This record gives sequence, C-alpha cells and structure tokens, in this order.
Amino acid sequence: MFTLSSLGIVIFQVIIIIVLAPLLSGIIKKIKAFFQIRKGPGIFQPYYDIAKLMRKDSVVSENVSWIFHAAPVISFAAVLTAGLLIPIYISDMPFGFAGDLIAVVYLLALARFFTALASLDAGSSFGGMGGSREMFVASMVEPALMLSIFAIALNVGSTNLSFISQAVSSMGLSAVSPYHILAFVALFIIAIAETGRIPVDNPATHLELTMIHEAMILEYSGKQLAIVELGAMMKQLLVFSLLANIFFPWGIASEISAAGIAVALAVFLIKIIILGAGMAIVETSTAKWRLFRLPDLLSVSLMLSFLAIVSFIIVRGV
Amino acid sequence: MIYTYSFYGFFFFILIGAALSIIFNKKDRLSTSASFISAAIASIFGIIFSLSVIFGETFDLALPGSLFFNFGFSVDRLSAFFILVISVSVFAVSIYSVGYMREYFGKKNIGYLGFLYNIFILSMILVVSANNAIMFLIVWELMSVISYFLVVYEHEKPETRKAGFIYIVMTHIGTGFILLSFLILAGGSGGFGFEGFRASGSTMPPLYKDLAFLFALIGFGAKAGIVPLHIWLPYAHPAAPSNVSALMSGVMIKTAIYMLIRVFFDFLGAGVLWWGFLVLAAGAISAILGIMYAIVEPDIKRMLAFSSIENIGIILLGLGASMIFYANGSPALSAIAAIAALYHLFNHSVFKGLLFMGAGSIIFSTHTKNIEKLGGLIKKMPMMAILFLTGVLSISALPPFSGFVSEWLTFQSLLLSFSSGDSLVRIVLPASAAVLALTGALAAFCFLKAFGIGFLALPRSEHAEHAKDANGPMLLGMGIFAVLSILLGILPVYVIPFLDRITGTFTGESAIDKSISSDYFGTIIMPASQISMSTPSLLVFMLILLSIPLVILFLSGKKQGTVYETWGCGQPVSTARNEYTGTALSKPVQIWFKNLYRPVRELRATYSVSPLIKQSFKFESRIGQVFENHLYIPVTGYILSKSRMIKFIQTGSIHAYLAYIFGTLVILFMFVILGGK
Amino acid sequence: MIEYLLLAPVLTGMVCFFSKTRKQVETASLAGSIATLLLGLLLVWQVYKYDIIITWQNALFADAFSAFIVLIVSIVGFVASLYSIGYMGHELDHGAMDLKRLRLYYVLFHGFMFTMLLVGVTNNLGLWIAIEMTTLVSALLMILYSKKSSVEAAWKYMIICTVGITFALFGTILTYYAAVNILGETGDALNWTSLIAVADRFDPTIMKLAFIFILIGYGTKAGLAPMHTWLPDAHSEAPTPVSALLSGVLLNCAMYGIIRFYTIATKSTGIDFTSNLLIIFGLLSLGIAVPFILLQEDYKRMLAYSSVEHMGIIALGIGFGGVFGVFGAILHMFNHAMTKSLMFFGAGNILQKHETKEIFNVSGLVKSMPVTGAMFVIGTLAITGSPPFSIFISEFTILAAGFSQGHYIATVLFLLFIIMIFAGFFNNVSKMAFGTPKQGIEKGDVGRLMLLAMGILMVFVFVLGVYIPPPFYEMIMKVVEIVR
Amino acid sequence: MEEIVFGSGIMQLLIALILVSTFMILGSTRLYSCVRAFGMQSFLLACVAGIVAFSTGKTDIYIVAFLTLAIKAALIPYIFIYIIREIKVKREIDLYVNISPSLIIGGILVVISYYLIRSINLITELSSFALSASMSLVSIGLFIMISRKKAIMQMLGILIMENGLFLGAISLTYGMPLLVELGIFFDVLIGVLIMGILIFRINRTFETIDTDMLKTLIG
Repeated sequence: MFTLSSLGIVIFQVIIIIVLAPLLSGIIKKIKAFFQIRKGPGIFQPYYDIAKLMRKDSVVSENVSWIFHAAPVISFAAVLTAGLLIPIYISDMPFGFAGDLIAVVYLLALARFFTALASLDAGSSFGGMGGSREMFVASMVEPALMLSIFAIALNVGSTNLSFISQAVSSMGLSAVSPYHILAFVALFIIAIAETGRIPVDNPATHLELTMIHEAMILEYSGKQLAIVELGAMMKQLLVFSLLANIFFPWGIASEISAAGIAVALAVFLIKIIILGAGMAIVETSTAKWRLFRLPDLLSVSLMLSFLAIVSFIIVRGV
Repeated sequence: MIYTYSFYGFFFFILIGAALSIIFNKKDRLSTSASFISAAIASIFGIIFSLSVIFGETFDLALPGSLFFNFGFSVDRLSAFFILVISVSVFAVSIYSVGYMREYFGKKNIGYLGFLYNIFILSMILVVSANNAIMFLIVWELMSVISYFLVVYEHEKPETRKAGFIYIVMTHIGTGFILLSFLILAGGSGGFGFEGFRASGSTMPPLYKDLAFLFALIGFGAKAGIVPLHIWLPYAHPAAPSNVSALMSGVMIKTAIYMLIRVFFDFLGAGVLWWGFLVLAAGAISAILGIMYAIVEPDIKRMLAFSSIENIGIILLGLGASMIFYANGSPALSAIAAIAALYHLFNHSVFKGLLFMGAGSIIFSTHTKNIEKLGGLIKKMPMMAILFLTGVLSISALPPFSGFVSEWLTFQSLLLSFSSGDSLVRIVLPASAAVLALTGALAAFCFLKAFGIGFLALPRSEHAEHAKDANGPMLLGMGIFAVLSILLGILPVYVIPFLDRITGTFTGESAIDKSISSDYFGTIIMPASQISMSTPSLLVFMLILLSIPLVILFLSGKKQGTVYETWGCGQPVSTARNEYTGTALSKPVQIWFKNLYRPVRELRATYSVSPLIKQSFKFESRIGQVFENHLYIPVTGYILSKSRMIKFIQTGSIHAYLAYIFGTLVILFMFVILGGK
Repeated sequence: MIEYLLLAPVLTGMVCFFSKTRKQVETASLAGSIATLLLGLLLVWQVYKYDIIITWQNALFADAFSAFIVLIVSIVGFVASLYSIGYMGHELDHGAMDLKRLRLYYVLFHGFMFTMLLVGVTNNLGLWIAIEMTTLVSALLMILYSKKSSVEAAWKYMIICTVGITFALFGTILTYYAAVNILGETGDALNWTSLIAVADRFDPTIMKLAFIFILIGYGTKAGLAPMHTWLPDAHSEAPTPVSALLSGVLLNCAMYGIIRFYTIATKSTGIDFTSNLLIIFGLLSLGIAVPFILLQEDYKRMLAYSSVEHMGIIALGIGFGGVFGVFGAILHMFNHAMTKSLMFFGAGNILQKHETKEIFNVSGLVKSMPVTGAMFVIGTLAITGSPPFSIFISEFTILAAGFSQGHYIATVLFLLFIIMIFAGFFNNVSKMAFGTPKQGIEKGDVGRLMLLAMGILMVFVFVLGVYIPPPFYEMIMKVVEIVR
Repeated sequence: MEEIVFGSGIMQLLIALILVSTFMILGSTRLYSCVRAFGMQSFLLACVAGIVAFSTGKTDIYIVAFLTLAIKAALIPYIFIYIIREIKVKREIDLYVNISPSLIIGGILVVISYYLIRSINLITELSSFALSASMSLVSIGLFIMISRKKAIMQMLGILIMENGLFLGAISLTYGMPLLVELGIFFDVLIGVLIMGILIFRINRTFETIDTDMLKTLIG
C-alpha cells in the first residue's frame, strides 16, 4: 500500500494546501476589489501579511493558560489532517482510508473547538462573543453540510470522498441532475458560512460587535496569529475543494502521472477561481445579515439538501 | 468453572462491603475504604465473570426457590456485556469514591451510604441477570428504591426531597407499564419465566405484541429518560452525591436499554417496521431536546443530566435503525447498527462517568454547582482540568476520542439505508442523521461552554479562587476513565469484533466481514460502501502534522512574547466581573429556539433619589421546562382538584353515612330486580 | 382443642381484671397472649393434620380457612399485646390514663381477642353473633380515652356497624330460609359443611338478595366503600395497638364472613353475579381511597384509608377468581395484617414522640428516631406494594389473575389506583421521614418492646416478600380449595 | 306451614298492628310516645312468636317468645326511660324530615318492600306478607336513624330494624335454632347497654345528645 509515490502524493498535497491557501484568499480579495471598482491589493498580499506576522513577536494576555498556546497549533494540525482526506488534484487519496466526509467535518469541528476555547481563555468579552457566535453558526452549518453531501453520497452509495469524486467523474455529465444542483447550492451557502464571508461574517471588519472569526482570535498576535490566519485560509481552501471535487470532479487525475497531475492542478485552480469569483459576487452584492437572521439562511440550505435527497429518491423512483 | 467462582466472588465482596460499611459505621475513614475498596474488588470479579461468559457460553444458575417463586440467573452474552459495563464503571467510581467521600466525613453517615452503594451495585447486576419476570420486577424495584435513598442522601435540602419524590414516582409509573407489558407476555406463555416469554413472543397475536412493545417502551423509557418521560433526571442526578450520579447516569439508566433490547429482540422478535420508526423518533427527539436543555443550563450537574438524555437518544437512534433493518430482513445491517448503539452506550458510561466525577471534584473543592461561579480552574486544579478536557472532547465526539467513533458508527448505520429498498427508510434515516449532526454540533457547543466558562479565564467567585486540585484516589478514578475513553477512541478494531459477539446473539447474524471488517492501521472498513475510517492513523497524522506549525513557531525567532493584560478597548478588563458569562455564551441558541425555551425574564431596578438615578439593576432570566409546565403540572393539578371534590363525601355527618348505606342497598336491589327480569 | 383456644383469652381477661399492680397486669396479658398464640399455632397444626375439627355439637369447627384466620388473629394479637405494654405503659407514665383504665384496657383487649377468635371458629351462620360482639367490645376500647373525638368516632362506629350487621343478619336469615327449604328443620341447617353440600340447589333469587344483604352488612364492617365512612374515624381515634388489631385483623374477620357466604351464594347464583359485585365494590374502595390518601393531613387517617384500599384489593382478588386470584386475596389478608400493624405501630411511636397526628408537624424522623423512622419508611414501601416486600407478591398475583381472567379494564384501573396511592403515600411520608427534626424533639427512640414488636412484623413482611415456606403455601392452597 | 292456617287471620292482624305501631313511632314528636310505641311493637312480636309456638308446639319458640316479652317489651323500654330521665334530655325529638313527609316516605317504603318481596317466590302468602312487613320495618328503622337527630332515636331505629328481622325470621323459618336466637338476644341486650353508655358519654362530653354536634372528624 504505502509506496513512496503515495507518500510523495501526500507530502505534495500538504505543500499545495499550505501554499495555495493564501493565494486563494488573495485572488478572492482581488476579484472583490474588481467588482467594487477598486484596485485592491495584489493577489500575493496574504503571503506578505503572514511573512510580516512571522517577524513580529507576540503580546500575550496575562490570564491565559496553556490552552491559548496549544489551540492554534492543534487547529492547524487538525485542518491539515482533514486536508489529507479531501481529493484536490488526485481523486484516489492514499490516506483516504483514514476517514470519510464525517471525519472531515469532525476534524474541522475539532479545529473550531480549540479556537473557540482559546477565545474564552483570555477572559475578554470580545473573545467570548466570537466563540459563542462561531459555535452558534457551526451548530447550524454542520447538519446542513452533512445532509448536502449525503445527498451525493446517497447517489454513489458511500461517504468516502475519494470514492465519491471518482464515481461522479466516471458518471460524466450524466451526474448533473436536479438533486445534484440542489445539493451544490446548499453546500455553496454552507461554504459562505464556513469561510466566514458576507452575509454571515465579514472577514475585512475589525468592528468588535459585528465580527465572528476575527473576534475569536482578537487576543492573538505575531507568529501565533500567523498560524491562526494560515489555518483559516487552509480551511477555506479545503471547503472550496470540497465544492469543486465533490460536485464537479471532472479533470481530476485518477492515477499518478506527471501530466495528469499537472492538468488536474490547472483545472483545480480554474475551478476554485470560478468559485471564488462566485463568492466575491455574493459578497459584494449582499449586505451582512443580523446574527439571528442566519438561521433562515442556513435552514434554506438544510431544506435544499433535504429536497435533494427526496428528489433523488423520486428520480430514482425507488 | 471460572465463571461460577467469579460470580460468587462478586456477590461475596459486594456483601462484605455492605456489611463492613455498616459495621464500621462510626469510623468514617475505615468504613469508606472498606465499602468502596471491596466494591472495587467485586467489580474486578464482575469483569472477569462477564468476559468469561462473553468468550465462553451462557451461564445459568437456578436458585433454591419455593413452589411459588422459581428464581434463577441466566447470563447470556447480552447480560454479560452489561455486567461488564457496570463493573468497569463501578471499578473506577469506587476508587474515586474513596477520595470523594472525605467531603462527607463528620457531616453525614458514611456507613449508610456505603451500604446503599454496595446494594445498589448488587441490584443492578441482578437486574441484568434475572431470568424471571417476578424476580426481575423485584430487583428492578429494589434498584429504584435504593437509588431513591441514595438520591435523598442529603435529605436536609428540600429540593433534594422534591427530586427524590419526582424520581420515585416517575420510576414507579414506569414499573406499572413494565408490569402490564410482562402481564401481556405472560398471558401468551402462561408463566413468568423469560424462557416462556421468548416462546410466547412469536405466537402472540399482533395486537398484543404491539401493546407489549408500547408498554415496554414507555415503562423502560421512563427509566432511561427518553423525552417526555425524562423529567426526573435533571432533578435526581444533581441531588445525588456525585459518585452516585456517576453510576446512575452512567450505568443505571442503561439497564433500561438492556431490557429494551431484551424485550424487543429477544421476546418479541422485533419483526414490525413501525416499532423501529417509533424508537428512532423517540431517540431523535430525546437527543435534540436533551442537548438543547443542556446548553442553557448553568448548573453543571443538571447539564450533565440533560446530556445523558441526549446520549440515550443517540443510543436509541442506533437501536431504532437496527430494529428497522431487522424488520426489513437485513440482519447484517441490523447488527452493525446494534454495534453502534452498544458502542455508544459503553462510551457514554465511560465519559459521562468521567464528567460526573469531574463535576464531583469541582463541587468537592469549590462547593458550588453553578458554572457562572467557576472559572480559572485550569490553573487551580491542572490535573483535573486535563482529565475533564478528555471527557469533554469525547462527549463532543471529536476525533480521535471515543465519542467520535461511536457517533461515526451511528452515522454510518443510519446511512446504510443507501442499500435499503424501502423509500420511507431512505428518507427518514438520513434525516435523522442530520438530527444527529445537529445534536453533535450543539453538544460541542454545550461542553465548550462547560469547559471554557468553568475552567478558563479568571475565577468568577471566591469559591473558585480557593479551589485546590482533586486528591489522589479521585484523580486515579477519573484517570482510568480518561485512558479508557482514549483507548475506546483509537482501538475500535478490537472493540467492534468484541461487540459483534454480543449483537450476534440477538440480531441473529454477525456483522463482521458482512457489513464491517477491520484492516491494517486499525482501520474499520464497511465493504458495502467503500467507507473506511481509522482513528489511530488520524491521530498519527495529526501528531506528525503538529510538527509543521511548531517548526514555524520555533524557526521564527524569539519564543515567548511579552505578557500584558487582556485588551478591552483600552478599558482595564482583567476583572472577573466583565468576563463573558455562560448564559451570554449560550444566548444565541436560546434566542434561536425561544419557542422551545419560553424564557422568563425579570427586570427590576431600584432607584435612589429620583426615578432617573438607578441605584441597582437586577436582571433575571429562567428557562421554562415545557414538559413540566404543559404536561405534568396540569395533569397533577387536575387529579388534585378532582380529589378535593371527592373528599367532600366524608362530611362527618352520621346521617349522611347511613344514607350512603341505604342508597347502596336500594341500588343493589334495582340491580337484582332488573337482573331478575 | 378449640375450646381451650377460646378459653385462653377469657381466662387472661379475668386474671387481668383481678390483678392489682401494673406489673401483674402486663405479665398476665403477655403470658395470656403467648398462650393464645401457642394454642392458635397448635390448632393450625392440628387442622393441617386432620383437615377439619368439629366440637360442641357442631357449634365450633375449624377448617383451613378458620385456622388461617386464627393464625392471623393470634399472631397480630400477640404482637399487639407486646406493643401495648410499651405503649400503654408510656400513656400511664404520662398520665394519659390511670391504673384502673389500664386494667380495663387489658380486659377488653383480651375480650376483643376472644371475639375475633370466635369469628374464626364458629361453625354456622352464628358467625353473625361473633362479629356483632367484636363491634361491641371494640367500641368500648375506643372510648377508653374520653376525648370528644374518640367518643364521636365510637358512636359512629357503633351505629353504622350495627346497622350493617343487622343487614347481615337479614341475609343470614334468608340463607337459612333457603337452606331450610332444602334440608328441612335440622339444627345443622346452618353449618358450613352441610350448607356447602347443598348450596347449588338453593333458590337463586333468594340467594341473590341474601348475598346483597351480606355484602352490605359485612362489607360495612370490612370497610368496603361506600360503607367505609366510619373506618377512618374509628381507626385513627382508637389507641394504637387497638388500631392495629382493628385494621389488621378485624377487617379480615369481616372479609372472612363475606368470603364464606360468597362461596355458598356463588354455588346457587352463578359466579358472575357475586364476583362482579365484589369487583365493583373492590374498585370503588380502591378509588375512594385515592383522593383521601393524596390529600391527607393526618397520618393515622392515611393508614386507615389505606386499609380501605387493601380491603378493596382483597375483594378484587376474590372477584377475579381463579386459583391465582383467590390465592392472592388470601395471601393478601395475611400480608396486609402484618404490614398494616407494623405501620400503625410506627405511627404510634411517632404519635407518642411528637404528640400530634398532623403530617406537617412531623419531620426528620430518620434523624430524631432512627429505628422507627427506618421501619416506617420501609413499611411505607411495603404497604404501597413495592418489592421485595410481601404485599407486592399478593398484589402482583391478583393483577396477574385479573389479566388471565380477562378483566382488563378492572386490572388497569387497579394498577392506576395503586400507583396514585403510592405517590400520595410517598409525598406524605417523605415529608415526615426526611428533613431536619422539628425543634423541641430530642433524638432518641421509644421503648425496646415496641421496637421488638415492630421487628417481629418486619420479619414477616420481608421474608414473605421473597420466599413462601411450603407449609404456608399448602395451607393457603387448602383455603383456596375451600373458597373455590 | 299449614298448621297455622287457622291462626293466619290473627297473624295478619298482628302483623298489620306491628306496622301501625311503627308508623306511630314515625309520627310522634315526643320521646316517651316513641318508646311506648316501640314497647307495644315488641309486645305484638312476642304474641306472633307465641302463636307460632302454639301452632307448631315447639318449646324453644316459647322460650323465644318469652325472651322477646321480657327483654324487648319490658327491659329495653325501661332502659330507654332511664336514660331519658337521667340525662334530662328535652322531650321533643328534633328531626331533619318533618312528620308528614316522614309518614309519606314510610308508606312508600312499605309499598316498595311489598313489591320487592313479591318479586321473589316464597312458599306461602302469609310468609310473604310477613316478610314484606319485616322488610318495611327494617327500612323504616333505617329511615328513622337517618332522619332523626337525637342519638337516642338512632338507637331506637336500630331496635326497630332488629324487630323487623325477628319478624322475618319467625315468619319464614319459625326462627333460628335456639342457640343462635339466644346469641342474638344477648347481643341486642349488650348492644343496647353499650349504646346507653355511649349516649351518657356523649352527653357528658358534648352537653347534648344531638348528633349534629358529632361532625368534627372530616376528610
């Protein structure tokens, strides 16, 4: 099983995730700027930010415990581990055996859990606010996320992500069907929430009363902040690649070959840029919602994915 | 032969413990160690016994009964499994209790508690090993009554007495339904032996089967605490001493699950589809409502009690799925669902025991159950904090801890409806999987609150200021459970085949190699749908990948940054007063589901000189308990008002009394005359 | 044999009457009750051997059923006399009564014993006389204290029970008339044995009327609703040992009368008529007991109402019929006698300690008087029919009988009522037993003898809950044979 | 029962008179007259017993007749008078139901019991008549107990019921066996005595024998 090549694939995947993550957010920022008729920072700005943070040393609250220091590291690792399970440029993940969709969701939950703990550790009320809101949104996101992918999983009969992407890609365009679209829309809404974008959260703001993710990490600074930010970007990338490779896995490499991988990477980049563009459009065209209107939004996605399942069963006529 | 010895060994040591604790009644320290250590030894025998049954064959023992009662024990693998669960919990909790009991030295009668404790354990073991309905009812009620006495151990507090009353009445109502169910079964077989029940279950007319099922579900559901029969848990568990609530919540309510499996599969041969759906629905409702009430609960033990309701719900989800598959004629799938249920049952007994013991040690050192009054404990009691965190991570089903594995299995068994033919099944089961997902997320929120508010940041009251770490035995007892919940998390490949030996006995088929198998690196594989999951390798990956951020941290220059106070818009915030409270933390959920909680708000301001200058400002907010306010209180109120009306017949006037007799006479005459015609 | 048994209490009463000091009276009464107990057991043993004993030209006779009643009477009587020494001694010390009264008490006590034994062993319809006698003597026992309430209770008891008994006599006469038409004017046209033999040829209509009169008559004495109205007053106002005898034994004696006639009447009217009546009255008694127990403020009255409930259960058991039902009912007679006496003794201890019958004014028993408190709580569990105590077994048997005989609704109602009664009992008793004691109540239990008496009963209550000795079982089975 | 056919006319008359005496009790407002009427009723009963004894020639029925005369017609009325004198109760009996409605109800009761007894088939006309009379005595006795306030009247009511039973027994079966009869007489006597004692007690503790006062034990 464990050939060197597979190990290479994994390492490559880790590198890709870490490297591409800032790029993606840079791209999205750029597209947003474009739609807002601004020049905006270059797409490599996130790299500069992280590099800058690396050089700064951190100011730590006097109240914190070891949780505060451990949390970023653990979340980072958890997100990366989730990354090992999600096909990005090759559908047959060597470590795919270690977990399926549910594992991915719960690994992301683990990351979130520790970030939220850290937000409470410093004892500032902003942190508490952020953690509270984060968990609140998460508790609505998780069921919707699961259900939307179950809709696809029902189709192929498995929750193993590699297997799903293989199956869907092998199906060709015939895979595109009402429930496929419904599920995709549902997952897209969830992606908005997961990546903390308008109308759920505003990544750009630093106004304490409106932010969610930023409020959680308010106490972090310097290297630790760098790690946190990088982790967030990685998570965003992973969510995007879920969208890309679960619903439109076409072009993904099915076996190891330099050419295939190169093509797959290219295709992947295009996909996530398109998705990012969509995201940017949504962000620029809507205003941020009140926190307590979010349940409406997410219940919409929940309903969509449920409809997806029902229509699937009707279409299949079982 | 080993089992007979270990069986008797268990009884011997339990009774020794009971006796010693009474004998040394006056000497606190002595009676404590005597009763609890012998309980621990007994539990070791229990473990040996149960294992020897699971890997050996069924153990039967007939008591020398009289003509009227023919009692006996019959321990098959299912019973043995529950004996195992009970014994494991008892072992850890007993060790913990040795330290925990110091709380009561000189205050309360330790010997009395030790005695009840041992008898309570005995009764639980008897419940799962009885082979006769009458004997079962006797030991079942014994268990309830003893636990009642344990609940009212601190009976000086009125709320404790109220809790005990609610508990004993609810459990008695449950017993009433159990009685009916058994009577129906006995009507089929003509005897009260469980053997007869097995025979009669297949031959009974369907209506009787349905009734027996319903009564059993209600009766045992009242003990298991499924909504809406759950109201006693949040009262009883906080009232009891923490080691007792660890046992009550960890294992006692599981005995009800045992009997549910016994009745549905063993006696009635779960052949009816809607039974499964009903159990599934009960599970879903209990899970979601339980965790919702847990989230907004400031009392840590009440919160744990509510979360027990949630976990019972999850177990029932697995059980219901298993019943559905069984009714659909796919025993292998049914087996895997049952494995999921039993797995979660075992896990819950471990981490809930751990958490209750943690709550106990918090109370032990801070003398408050209110999360809002805690805080900063991670510095005051570091060891305890780590153990508690382990429990929190497990119960929040975060990989790679135990809760994750069992919930993953439950998810998979719900999604096995992929391959089911019935379209209703294919809609309902994924939907309940979504419910399970919501429950898991809320549970994470709930325990984030518990740990974050309770242990992190600054102490919120002088209770927490002067907290000290738990003493040796307590840490040891909790440590055992912490290690167990990690092992159960990373070694499913050994646990699942073990559980399969048990589920095979009632689902009739082994799931191994048909619907689940294990692979290298502790991987679980479900061949049906190429799904695989391997917590150990997840753990390994995480550990490896931890290196990356660490490397980043260490490579980039100075390690520790400067220490400064928490930033709060320039205001000094390093006081406990303006920390984020637990209520505020869970407020979004409370607003989200305000139709369920129906919160009661009170806003009172006192003014000093003029109505413009507020002197003090008091805000109170309570959560309405829907089922109490809209189901139980009205019913009891109705009964009592009717009773008041009836009481008027006892007027005290002798003439009225004579008139009653005269009236009765006349009525009976009419009866005869009309009957004569 | 039987004469000696009857003679023992009479002699004891006389000795008590002529004895001078307190010590003498107490020793005399204790010795007498022990003798009664031994003779009673001897009788039981003989019946066990010869099945049936008849003496005094058929006036006295003893079969298994009589022996069973005699057993209950003599056991509870012995325990009660044991308890009386402690209880009445306490009353004497605290000036609640003088030596003359005390002597009178013991005389009447043994007179009461005599009458109740007589109920068991009279052969014929003359049973009526014995039962009327019990009323008379116990009424006197009740007015031992000249409190307003006790006089009132005694008057109600006397009047209502006499009226009832008069109806019973009418029923007896009708039965006799029916018998005479078959047997002719022979003296033994009243004997159980000869009646049973020909009962199936009696005129049904007359027997129906007769059974109605008997049911109302003896039912009044047995405290079946709605004729139970006197019972709570009487049982709560009588001196505690007497309350125990009234609740535990006397009600059973009345029930005995009903069951005897039930056997005869059933043979001519058919099972439906009689058993339906019994079921109706049983359920009525159970149902009536519920509200009064739920909202009770006086713990002795609570116990009295629970007696109504349990008489209802016995009636239900007989009404359900079948071996199970009758077995359960007969067993329940015994269990109820033991448990209820235990409870009344506990109540007596509490009363002497706290000098109030108000539930609200009692609390923290398990602290202030540990032994009594513990026994009272356990007794509560037992009386409400929770395992592993004896009453659970009999109630369970009756439930099973009801189900197997197809009386589903009655059974479910029965279950519902006993659950409600359980709730009521626990609501009250947990108020009394737990919490902190009222101020002014110093720690410390009552006399040893009283606790010993309770202990003896406790043994019965507990042992019969888990194990029925084969001889006892056979005896009950014999009774079942007689009744069915 | 052909032997007493010759006496049946007299029997009928006596029984009718017994009913009349009962109605006298029902209709009178003064204790003394009630007691007197009761004495007369018992005397008539004794006569009935005597006739039955004469016609059947059974000695033990003679004894019964004599006992009735001695105890019920003489002794018990005397006890009543004694009690009334001793406790100086005011002579009027106060009642819940007034005289005229009481009389009407009594009549209704008689009719009901007559039809009731009709509905069961008995051997002879006479015995059925006697039985219905005894039924009505029993019911009227109970009615008196319900409708009269004074304790002493309740005692009287019980005795009337007793008489009714006696009439029934004698007319149906020539009475019970002697032993039983003696027992019954014994009980009645003791019962009356004890009730007397009780009435004295009530009078001492409550300063009245009006049972309306006895309403403290409730619930």
